[in-house]
Amino acid sequence: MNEGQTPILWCPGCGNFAVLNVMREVLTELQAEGVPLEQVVLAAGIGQHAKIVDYLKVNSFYALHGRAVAAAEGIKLANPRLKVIVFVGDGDSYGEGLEHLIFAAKRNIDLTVVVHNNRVYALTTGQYTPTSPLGYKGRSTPEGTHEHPLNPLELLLAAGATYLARGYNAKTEQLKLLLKEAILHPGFALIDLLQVCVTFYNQYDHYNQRGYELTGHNHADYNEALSKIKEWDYNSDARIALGKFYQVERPTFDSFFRGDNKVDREPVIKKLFERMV
Amino acid sequence: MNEGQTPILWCPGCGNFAVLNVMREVLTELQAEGVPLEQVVLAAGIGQHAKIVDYLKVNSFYALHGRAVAAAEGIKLANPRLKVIVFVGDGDSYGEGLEHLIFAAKRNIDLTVVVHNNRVYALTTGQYTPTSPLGYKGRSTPEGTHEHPLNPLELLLAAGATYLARGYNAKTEQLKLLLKEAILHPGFALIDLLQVCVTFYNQYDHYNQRGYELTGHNHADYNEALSKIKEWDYNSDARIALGKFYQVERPTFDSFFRGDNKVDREPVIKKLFERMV
Amino acid sequence: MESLSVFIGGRAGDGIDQASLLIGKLLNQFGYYIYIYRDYPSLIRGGHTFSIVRAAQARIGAHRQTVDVLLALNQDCLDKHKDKRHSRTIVVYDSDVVKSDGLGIPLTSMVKEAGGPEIMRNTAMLGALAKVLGLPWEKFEAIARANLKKETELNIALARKGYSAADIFYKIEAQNKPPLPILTGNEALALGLSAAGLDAYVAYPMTPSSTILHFLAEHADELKLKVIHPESEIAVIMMALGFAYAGRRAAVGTSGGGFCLMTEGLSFAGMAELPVVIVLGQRPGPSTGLPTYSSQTELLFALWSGQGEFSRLIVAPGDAEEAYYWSGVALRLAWKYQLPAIILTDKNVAEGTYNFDPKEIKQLPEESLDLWSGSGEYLRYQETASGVSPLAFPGEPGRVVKINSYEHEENGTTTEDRPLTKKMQEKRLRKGIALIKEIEGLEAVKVYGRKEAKTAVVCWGSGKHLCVEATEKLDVRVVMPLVLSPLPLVQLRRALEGTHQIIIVEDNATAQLAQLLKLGGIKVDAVILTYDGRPETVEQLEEKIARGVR
Amino acid sequence: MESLSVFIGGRAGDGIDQASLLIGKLLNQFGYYIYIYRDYPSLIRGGHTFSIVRAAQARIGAHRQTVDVLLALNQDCLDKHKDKRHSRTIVVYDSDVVKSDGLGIPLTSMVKEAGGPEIMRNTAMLGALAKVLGLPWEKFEAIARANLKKETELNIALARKGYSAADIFYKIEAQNKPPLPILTGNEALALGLSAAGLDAYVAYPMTPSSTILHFLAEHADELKLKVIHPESEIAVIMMALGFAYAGRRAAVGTSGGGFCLMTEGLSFAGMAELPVVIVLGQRPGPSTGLPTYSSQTELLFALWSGQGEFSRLIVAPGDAEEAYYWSGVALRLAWKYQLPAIILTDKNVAEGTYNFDPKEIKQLPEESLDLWSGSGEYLRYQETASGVSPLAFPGEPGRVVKINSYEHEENGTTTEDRPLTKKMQEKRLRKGIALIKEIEGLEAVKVYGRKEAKTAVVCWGSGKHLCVEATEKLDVRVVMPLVLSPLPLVQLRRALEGTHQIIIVEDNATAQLAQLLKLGGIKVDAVILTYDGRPETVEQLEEKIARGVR
Ligand SMILES: Cc1ncc(C[n+]2csc(CCOP(=O)(O)OP(=O)(O)O)c2C)c(N)n1
Ligand SMILES: Cc1ncc(C[n+]2csc(CCOP(=O)(O)OP(=O)(O)O)c2C)c(N)n1
Ligand code: SF4
Ligand code: SF4
Ligand SMILES: [Mg+2]
Ligand SMILES: [Mg+2]
Repeated sequence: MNEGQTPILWCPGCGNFAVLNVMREVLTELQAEGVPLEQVVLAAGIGQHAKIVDYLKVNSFYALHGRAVAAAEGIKLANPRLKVIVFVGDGDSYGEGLEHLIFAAKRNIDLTVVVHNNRVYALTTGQYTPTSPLGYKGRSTPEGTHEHPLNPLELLLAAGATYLARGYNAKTEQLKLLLKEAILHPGFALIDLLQVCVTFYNQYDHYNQRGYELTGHNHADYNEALSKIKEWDYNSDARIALGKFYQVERPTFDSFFRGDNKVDREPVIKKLFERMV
Repeated sequence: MNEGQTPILWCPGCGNFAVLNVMREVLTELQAEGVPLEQVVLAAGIGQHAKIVDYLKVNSFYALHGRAVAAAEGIKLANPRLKVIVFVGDGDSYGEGLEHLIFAAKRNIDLTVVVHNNRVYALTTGQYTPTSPLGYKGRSTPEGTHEHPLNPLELLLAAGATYLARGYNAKTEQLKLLLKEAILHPGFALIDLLQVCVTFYNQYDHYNQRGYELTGHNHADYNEALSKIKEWDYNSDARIALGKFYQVERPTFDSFFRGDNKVDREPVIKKLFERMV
Repeated sequence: MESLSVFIGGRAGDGIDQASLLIGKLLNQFGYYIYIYRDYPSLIRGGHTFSIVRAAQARIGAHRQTVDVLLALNQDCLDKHKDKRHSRTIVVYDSDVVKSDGLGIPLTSMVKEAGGPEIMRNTAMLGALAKVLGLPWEKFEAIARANLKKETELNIALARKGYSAADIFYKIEAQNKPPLPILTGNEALALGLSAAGLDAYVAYPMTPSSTILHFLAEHADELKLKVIHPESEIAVIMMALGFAYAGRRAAVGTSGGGFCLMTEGLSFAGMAELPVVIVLGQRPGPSTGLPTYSSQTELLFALWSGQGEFSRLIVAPGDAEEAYYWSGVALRLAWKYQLPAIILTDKNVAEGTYNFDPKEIKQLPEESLDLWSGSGEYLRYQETASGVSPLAFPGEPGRVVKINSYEHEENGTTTEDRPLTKKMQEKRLRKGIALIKEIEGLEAVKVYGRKEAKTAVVCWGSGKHLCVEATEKLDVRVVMPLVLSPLPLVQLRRALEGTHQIIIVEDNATAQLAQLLKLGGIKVDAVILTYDGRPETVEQLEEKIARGVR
Repeated sequence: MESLSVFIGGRAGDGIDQASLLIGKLLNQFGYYIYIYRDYPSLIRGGHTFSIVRAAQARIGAHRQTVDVLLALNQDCLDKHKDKRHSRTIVVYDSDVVKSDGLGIPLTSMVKEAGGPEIMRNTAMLGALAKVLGLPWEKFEAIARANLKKETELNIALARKGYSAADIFYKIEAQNKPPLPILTGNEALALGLSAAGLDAYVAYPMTPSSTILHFLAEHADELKLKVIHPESEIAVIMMALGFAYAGRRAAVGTSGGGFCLMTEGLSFAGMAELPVVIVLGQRPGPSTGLPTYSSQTELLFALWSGQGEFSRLIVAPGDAEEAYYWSGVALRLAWKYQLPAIILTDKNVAEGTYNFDPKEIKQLPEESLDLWSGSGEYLRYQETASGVSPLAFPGEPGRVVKINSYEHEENGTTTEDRPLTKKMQEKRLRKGIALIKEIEGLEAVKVYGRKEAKTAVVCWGSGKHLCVEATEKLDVRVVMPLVLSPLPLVQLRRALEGTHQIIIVEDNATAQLAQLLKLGGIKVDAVILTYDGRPETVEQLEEKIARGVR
């Protein structure tokens, strides 16, 4: 699935490499399990995260900063047989394009959104994002921010997402399972992926210390999901749960738009004209 | 405070009349209590709700559809002494401009946002909005929507709002109290105001039957607030709590930007130039 | 009768809109061409609103200074429209609430007696109109029944009362022409897109384009269309581009403010070569402006919006018939050349109501997508002589379809290479050259009036009918470009051949079409501009043009 | 030496940027004018990046075909830049990783031995350069110490090693001029805004304007500025307009994609008459395009963006000095005329580094707000002869300040009235007329080269220095408009008086300035266009112009 020729342009040590590798495996496995690769479409925002689509020889839609989710919705509605996986950044989709994310969750449209949450605008050299901690010093906030981070999972739970998980690029086995599960989930699935940016916000030590695998958790229970999601608010020094927080099934928005437009329009339009006389 | 000359252009029976009247009283009382009227700024989106600023002879910023909150933030940051009250619509600010609302809440900037939630795009003739119930038949969804409504209060609680309440235009005494409280709250305050649109979505009977006043509620408790907020999801036939759900204090964003820019720039710039040699 | 104008006015919420359509349908039965102008404020109830329904033997799309019948549901109709009366104008009014000369009928009491809602005043008024126009009751009743689907009996009874209370003033004679479908510019546009193969319509409501959304949503099932109303115009354009990528034809519709929000997506469409049709309905700005009135202020904005340089198609129909045909052309060519197409309407065309004969509509250009052959590696941005790369869509084996908002290689992966950047930029612009040729092969410029006249009046959009009628008595030809980008200069020059004077007429303050012609090397001698949101009357414009002609 | 060019290249992350600035500062000490061009890809580490530092006795802002010293931290510097070497170019390279002729120094091992991080290779390289240029060690050390604030001793030690390992090839002589501040176009722009009275800078990062945000955030405290980075460009422009309403001067900065999202706010500013300064940094598009390269593709977009018609000021500086002055002018005039001003930069100006003498900067136009007198009812949109209404801000007693995106009465309340619509539209456009007069009173068009020549090369933005230098040997004058809207036609015509030929040079594919001149009635004879993101060299352009001159 690798283009081969395309040089990979991430910093050495960047968490995105792991994401790319895991994604390759996931696609290979899905293919083996009967998801034809040609029915997979990768969409991406703009940022370091987005480069992943250049490195995978799979259908792709390299969109705009913040707008990949809306485009992905169009793709899915156009052809509901496609599996649409969206790689976005935290600046990209928790910031610039947050609204699209919330509405995609509200609609429960069948998409998989993978947020490379490195908690910085990496490609534009390390400014704070909606998930940077209070006081984060980036180039637009050299004295530290005055804003608490958002908890994106809490927000998306409130918005109506039907699958929510948190992954970590250093836990590749778990990440693989989560990705597969999210892709196969019929509805809006989002993985908040702690993807470490070694250059601007190296949190490896912190995540390694605080991260723990979520076990024995009833992910069908809204309240339990919420309480686990709220355990860490992207600011405090709390434990960081990794795994699936929530999964339920609800009718998907795209399921109401199945079926392709195969009607001879001419007689229909003729009839409409007649009614207008 | 009324322009007098300006004819009021709402339908007879519209809930907005009550909002206008209550707002007049609130401003009069606030003035009596020492909030100088000239330090009040009203901002508004575009929609039926927004016309209120034409009918009040108070400083006003009649903005764009969906964008009043962001403008209001600018006004507040520019001059933190101003009391900025923002009148927005549900299409306007839970739809087009939802992102600004969430970020304003995240920042806990000291604004009062009054959402005239009539659950339709009234000015553009009654299409569904983010809070219209599932199956709502408007002119863009004649067969009924396929989307669950958002619960805006749940979303804003997750986003970090420090004051959240629900009002109803038919309960004017309560509304007055809530408005005053919200305006005096130091931080981001939002009132989801059930404002009935008699023309496109007349819910008077429903709200009169289901609405009840929130009493004995611990509004400082996040979980209690959440559970009351979730009681009605803008879709089900549940009881509809009216009153204050949540109020806490946190540092406001604008408090970090107090003080006006009174420095002689010339010597500073000269020094900077020298450092650049 | 040669032609007839009926004015009906009241407050918003009085049902003026429906009533005027019914009047149109009535006159339509007699084989006239119909044009209805609607004037309404940006509110739901109250204020003052009116329509002028005109019937004529020739195609029309403008209104004249005076009307023959003035139906007044409130006093404003008389106070604000004194200048619309000629010496024989019949005023029919609700004598319960209006003071006037003419034919007073106590509509309010009639309706109250019958136990109907106030809005039914207009049915009673229509009954009166039928009598005024000398229609036999049976004829009127048939049409009214076909169109008043709710509370039909009560409505008919009230119309009958109105009919009985009125007198005959005119005598309508049937023309030798069957009745035609009667529809707004927006409805025609929606049908034209549908006929050309639209798969999806995505929009956020905004006057004057909302009724496309309403109309297509209403008929989505019959037409097998996907109609989607998302959270914002940004989502709208991005969804539409997602549709295009997946091989499904999408259109979107908005007005200036929403279009602003789409410009980033528009530029993306240019780079990614994703076809999309954008209906841009013009209304007076800047900003929110006058939402329910008309302007022609977005021509240059439409032309240069979006960062970077890329080709686009801009068409501007002048009535419903042209809206039908040219929206089809826009969709077809957007796909053929894989670029964005903008249908520039103005409120007068978008919400004006016209009738036309569907059989007379020109054939659309052939559906002629350059589809990928299926052999070799698929290159979404393959270099070709025309700049158009063979199309393929994701979902089928044997191809990987990659589109990209960054500069890219032929296969769609990102590049920053210097020569490739140049090559790709030239590839994209080359499509514009091919598009010009295509456009010059269509009837992209129309000429009306005295084709040999030395003075040409050049106009666009809703200006067409107004100019054609205003120059009927003048030694003037009217030239109307239907395509504004790429500008069909060959046809324009041909249309202007032999003129000594060019006068531009448009609804804006900066003479945008004049500027465009100047860029095309066409010298403009004078401009006649209006920018108050309302169309001029035929007579007003006639006078201005007559004064200007050398 | 007349002039000297030093190339330094490596991978992104090798610190090329910092190193080249230090080279610039070094040469600056000798009284040269400095220009640094930075070429880097859109990534953080890896890829290939380089800078060219040029020192000359005249003002410069372009680079020539060849360099005198080529500092190679990786092999690409040699493989990709063969054409940058002349017969006496000294190549200094890290002999541990690069194969070349010239002066090889084992930088990697040096750094490893000293226990420094790899990025310190460039300090050692700088030491070597100092020797190559014949600088006394002490002189170099002083400057290095002043600029290398972290790990100074280790850095100095490594530089010393590099110094010792190299030989003297050139001899820099001090010019008779003090060293000048050295800064990027963006930094100069930021200071110019600050000097003119900026209160707030609001921005969302986007190349090539992000460094304005970074610079002003860094100095917010000293300058007493409010610097805010909100959730999106839409929020950015709306916040800035909120600031303006409250009487505080705000500017925003972005590039094409972000500007698209601001166009709705721009149009709002036009309607509401709220002043705002928008820095629009150009880079190749369409869409995401080539984020870190340069273009001049947004001129016509900037000119017509936003629905409706309203006046705007557009200035386009050609180097840091002009960025400083004209951004100040933009802010002052935006406020004086209560309209949006756009500072159109291109990546080459925005991120190019220059030195200039602050004392030589022209005086800004006087601060001359037309403030409300305080008597009577305050009318935010009062009719006046110039179109400019007296300003007042909310917060003080005795006034009610209402602004509105709808068409409005003088007091700011909504109207849909027909004559008022016309009147207000004319009022707003009248400000544009007053603005033209103001602009014609400034030096809005510059002329360089042989002022009597029959051929004029007309350029804008970063084209200025390139054209001036490329035409040094030609019988050509260079004309550069600094204001692009309203176009200073009087000055332009004067500047072009007596020419027989006009050649336009710009960084785009559709000759946008040429189109603008055409609209102004100025006939363009030829265009020289580049659109691959990189600036041409002086020699390349010289050849093209020479070929074109008649
Ligand atoms: C509308 C718009 N605004 C700004 C930018 C500039 N931009 C490109 S990438 C980026 C930040 C990316 O941050 P994030 O989404 O977190 O991705 P990361 O690089 O961290 O993976 C920005 C601001 C843009 N391309 N488009
Ligand atoms: C960018 C933009 N899109 C669309 C519109 C058209 N528009 C005006 S008001 C409105 C709906 C208003 O609905 P809501 O905010 O709920 O206000 P209400 O009229 O119900 O009070 C819309 C879509 C606009 N003015 N601007
Ligand atoms: S800057 Fe950060 S996110 Fe980007 S490639 Fe480097 S480590 Fe990864
Ligand atoms: S349409 Fe609805 S919201 Fe608007 S004025 Fe009428 S009742 Fe009120
Ligand atoms: Mg990030
Ligand atoms: Mg509403």
